[in-house]
Amino acid sequence: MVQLDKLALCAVLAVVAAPAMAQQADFKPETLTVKETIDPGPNVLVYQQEWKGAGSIAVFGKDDLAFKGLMASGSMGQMLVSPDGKTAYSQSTFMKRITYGDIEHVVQVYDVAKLTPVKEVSLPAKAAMTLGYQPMFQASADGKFLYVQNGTPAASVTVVDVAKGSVTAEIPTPGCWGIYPSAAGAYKFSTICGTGIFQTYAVTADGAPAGKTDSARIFDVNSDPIFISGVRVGGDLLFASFNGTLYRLSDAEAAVKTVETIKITDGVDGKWAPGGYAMMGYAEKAGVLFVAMHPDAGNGSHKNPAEEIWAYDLKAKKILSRSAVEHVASFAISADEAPVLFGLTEDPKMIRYTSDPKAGFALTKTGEAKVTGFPFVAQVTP
Amino acid sequence: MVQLDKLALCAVLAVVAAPAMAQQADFKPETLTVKETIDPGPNVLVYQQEWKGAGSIAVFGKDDLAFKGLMASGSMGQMLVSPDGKTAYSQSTFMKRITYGDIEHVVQVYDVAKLTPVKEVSLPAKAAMTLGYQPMFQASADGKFLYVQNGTPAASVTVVDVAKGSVTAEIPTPGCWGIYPSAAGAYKFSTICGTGIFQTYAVTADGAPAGKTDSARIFDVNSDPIFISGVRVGGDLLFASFNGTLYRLSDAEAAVKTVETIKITDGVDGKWAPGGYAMMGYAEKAGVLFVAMHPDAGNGSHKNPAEEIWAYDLKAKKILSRSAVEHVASFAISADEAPVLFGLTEDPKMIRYTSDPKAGFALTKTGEAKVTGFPFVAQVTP
Amino acid sequence: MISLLDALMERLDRFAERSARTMAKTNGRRSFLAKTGALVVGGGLLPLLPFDRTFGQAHAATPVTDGDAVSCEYWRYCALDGNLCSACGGSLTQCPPGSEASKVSWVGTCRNPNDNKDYLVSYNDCCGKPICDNSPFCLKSVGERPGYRMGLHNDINWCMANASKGYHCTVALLVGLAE
Amino acid sequence: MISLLDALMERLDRFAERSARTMAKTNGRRSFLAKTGALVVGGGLLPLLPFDRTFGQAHAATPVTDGDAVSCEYWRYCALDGNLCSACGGSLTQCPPGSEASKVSWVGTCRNPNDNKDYLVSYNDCCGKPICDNSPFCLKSVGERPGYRMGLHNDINWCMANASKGYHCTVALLVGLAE
Repeated sequence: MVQLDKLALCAVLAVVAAPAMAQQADFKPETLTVKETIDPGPNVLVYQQEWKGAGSIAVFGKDDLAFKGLMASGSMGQMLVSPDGKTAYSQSTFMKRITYGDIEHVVQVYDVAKLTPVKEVSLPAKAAMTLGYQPMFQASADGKFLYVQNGTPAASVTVVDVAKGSVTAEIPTPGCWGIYPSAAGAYKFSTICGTGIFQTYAVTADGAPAGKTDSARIFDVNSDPIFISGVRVGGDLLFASFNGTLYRLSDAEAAVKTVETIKITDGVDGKWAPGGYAMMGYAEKAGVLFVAMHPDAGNGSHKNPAEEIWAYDLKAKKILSRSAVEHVASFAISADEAPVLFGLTEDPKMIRYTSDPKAGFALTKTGEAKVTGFPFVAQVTP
Repeated sequence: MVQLDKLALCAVLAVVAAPAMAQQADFKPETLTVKETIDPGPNVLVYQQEWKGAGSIAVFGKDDLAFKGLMASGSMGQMLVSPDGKTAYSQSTFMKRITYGDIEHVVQVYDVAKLTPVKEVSLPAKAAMTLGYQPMFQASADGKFLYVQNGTPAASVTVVDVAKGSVTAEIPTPGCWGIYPSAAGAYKFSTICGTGIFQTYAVTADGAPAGKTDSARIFDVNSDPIFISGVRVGGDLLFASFNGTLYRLSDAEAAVKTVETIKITDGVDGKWAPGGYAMMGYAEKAGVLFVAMHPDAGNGSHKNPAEEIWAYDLKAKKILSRSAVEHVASFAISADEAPVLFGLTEDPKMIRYTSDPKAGFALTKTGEAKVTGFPFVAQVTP
Repeated sequence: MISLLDALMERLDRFAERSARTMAKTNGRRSFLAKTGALVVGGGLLPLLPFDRTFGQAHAATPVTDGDAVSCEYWRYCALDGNLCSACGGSLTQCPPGSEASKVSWVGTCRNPNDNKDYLVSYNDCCGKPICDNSPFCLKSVGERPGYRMGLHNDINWCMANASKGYHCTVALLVGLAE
Repeated sequence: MISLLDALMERLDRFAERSARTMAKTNGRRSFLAKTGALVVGGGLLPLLPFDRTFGQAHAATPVTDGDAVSCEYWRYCALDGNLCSACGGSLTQCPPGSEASKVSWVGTCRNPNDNKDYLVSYNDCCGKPICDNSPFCLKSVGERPGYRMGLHNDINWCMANASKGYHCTVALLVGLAE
């Protein structure tokens, strides 16, 4: 044991010791390296939110849930991923003493392949410190601007020019919440207001505010409140209400307009309703909407995790399938013709479900991975 | 519902709204305050270590484990509590981006009654970032100086003058580990060295280094390594070895000397040995040593949590009782004639055990509380 | 009540709009931040919102006789999303020692099963310490609404308007009868 | 070997003692800190200790054929206290992308059940990211010793000598045969 321990200490102190050891026998010491990039292939990124320390973006292989590593973020953060999956962003909070003292709100920009932060942008320390919700942190369709939801509690939106690494504007959006950037055309974003209207804020090419336009009343905030987690359906925006009404809206013009409303629970027994955080996903190729549903809905049940996920045909306006799931609170779906769905539970864990187009897109569990913190936002990348 | 929601919003916006509400009915709105001090009485303080965020010192009532609140600390920290229980200290790490970036090692001084930090001292950023061990962070007997174990990995000790809030010295202690301040007399501390000796470092009244004295060889580092978690027995220091040998040492003179060695497992079947982190506690009034023991000991078992805690009579040199416990990895005991023992498990939770002097100080579980993080250090206060 | 609310909201709006105009006139981002930061903390918004300054001085914690204040099922917690201060060294109406009471809050409407009346409950966060995960984490959302109705929203850190923004735990004060 | 070790330890000691004397001569704590900080990082200790710089360039991860590298029971992990890099985007010998390899490490002696030989295993930490609690946390302590034998100690953050000191996960490299 004496000899072993001496050897061990030598190994620790390295340089000269290593060749000496190699001489001992027909043995080649292994070399320590840092893996340069993650294995290629499509991924699922999950924001693992923490409230007293460093949150992170976890990267899993889409096909096998192989854990590829994580990117460091701060407290009470949000995540955004570029459409090509190559760049990720977090917006989070850093305090001098972690939970008190001087505060910084920071956007971090990451090279996903290298799992490395490549840029930081300091923000006005007003960012909304909420549970993970995609509408809290968005980008313009071309990725030029990032939009950060502020809440002090007065609502406003900070506009960040990513290339310049600087803030171009703080746009007051009093009484409104959530950021829904235009999918095409000029820079603008819409937001949901407490009066039941949407407001649309134009942004110049320099990132300056350029006026706002009110919509007509879109929904009744008292009788049919909507969730802020909307999805894109074609060029339109789609929201669900606590009661299961879908609001399909167009933001193509200056003001948001209602395209149609659909009640997905009509004719279904058991008081089912949508619930959770990111509770909808739209599979564009299939034309199918997935919605996280819970039974016996009532006042206060709107955050109940799903007991079923429904596949809903938006054209035919009918339920294609209802799949029992493990208490999914948020989910993300892939863009495949047979979409793959990644559900986040409050345990917390991530569950992978494949869908079968021939069986009304019914879901089958095909994997499970451990996640940490409060994971409410996920995104699938190509 | 409309009316209710309006009311609610008013309440949030306060000032003018509050009196208006009070007029509504025979109802007195409650007032929000901050409790000024914790409820009086003896406590148990637990350091809840975190490795990616804010650790904390949790305060529980000694008698009922009532949770009295916590004090904020940083990452990878240590705790120290003054003998009167009125002042607590933590030494921990803060980084600009929590897990990377500019680093600060900081001592925080807390008013326990107010659960509030009252002072900070910046340290050389060399402090040992270890699991919780009391010998990593100690104070002189009179509380004037704090001693912080450094490891870069070179070992040294930072001396802090608490009243001045400043560092007075960094004393190199190459090859040695753990800080054992003198219990009385001049300022000095001893430390355990990898050669099996102890070194004793004198410190001037100004906190400057004043020379060191080597002991003779105290233990064989290869055949009978000792744990660093020692306890005071009378004026002496007592350590246990991985094999169950007790080393009673005197640090009264310039150099540490062996007083006696005792093998507590002689004549006991089952290969029992001490194990864990803070695995000993000495009840001065009773003259009884409590030791966390696990069976089937062997190479690598020395951190196994306890399956039994033995009460050992140091004078009579015999086992008074063996109590089965729930996997206790560290514990602290009270100074009572019938000591109360607080065990920390790796679940993690804290378990309260009372001892019965009439039954050889056998332990009975009398409570349980949730703790968080990595809790390896606890202290009972008057 | 409605006119009061409108007046407050209008003042809030005007404040936010004025900030935006101020920004347009400044040269650099930093000077803008410094200026509006000072406005918000010093002169603009906060004097409208401080619960803790409104109701006055300290008093003993409300004794709880109508349920179990350290259980998520306690009636006052019908819209509480967070850790219970009542099990974290505070009480239903007291932040734990060493923490800061939030200056703003969300409000729930909960039915007291003992008198079958609906009460307005202000859920203030206590701030400036690590999240108190020694105490139970509760999630109830009766009457809760998304952030477009901020005063009814419980997914946000209500320490947002305090100097120290770390979320510690949540209290539940009765502030009105919902008749 | 012993004389090598002695020489290295002596140099370590001399370095530490010189630092202490330097300190005694400076006026303020800050100037002392700045000076010795620079010494440690720039010129004194680290060039002795860098595993990652010693052994050269990157290569593919060691394929694992002798056990399950993502299980705590894998033979190489006999003295590993931490989260497995092999289940965190790295491998047995690679830190995950975006992390830093620790410049110093502790060493265990583990028996390979396939050839019944004892190997020296260097447990390097990977640094600068949050602890990887997506991967298994393992605690084995064969041959582990307290910090008075630092090179055999596994209760300490071995990112201690790196610029970024956040502990992320641990690798297990074979660095010698223990004959």
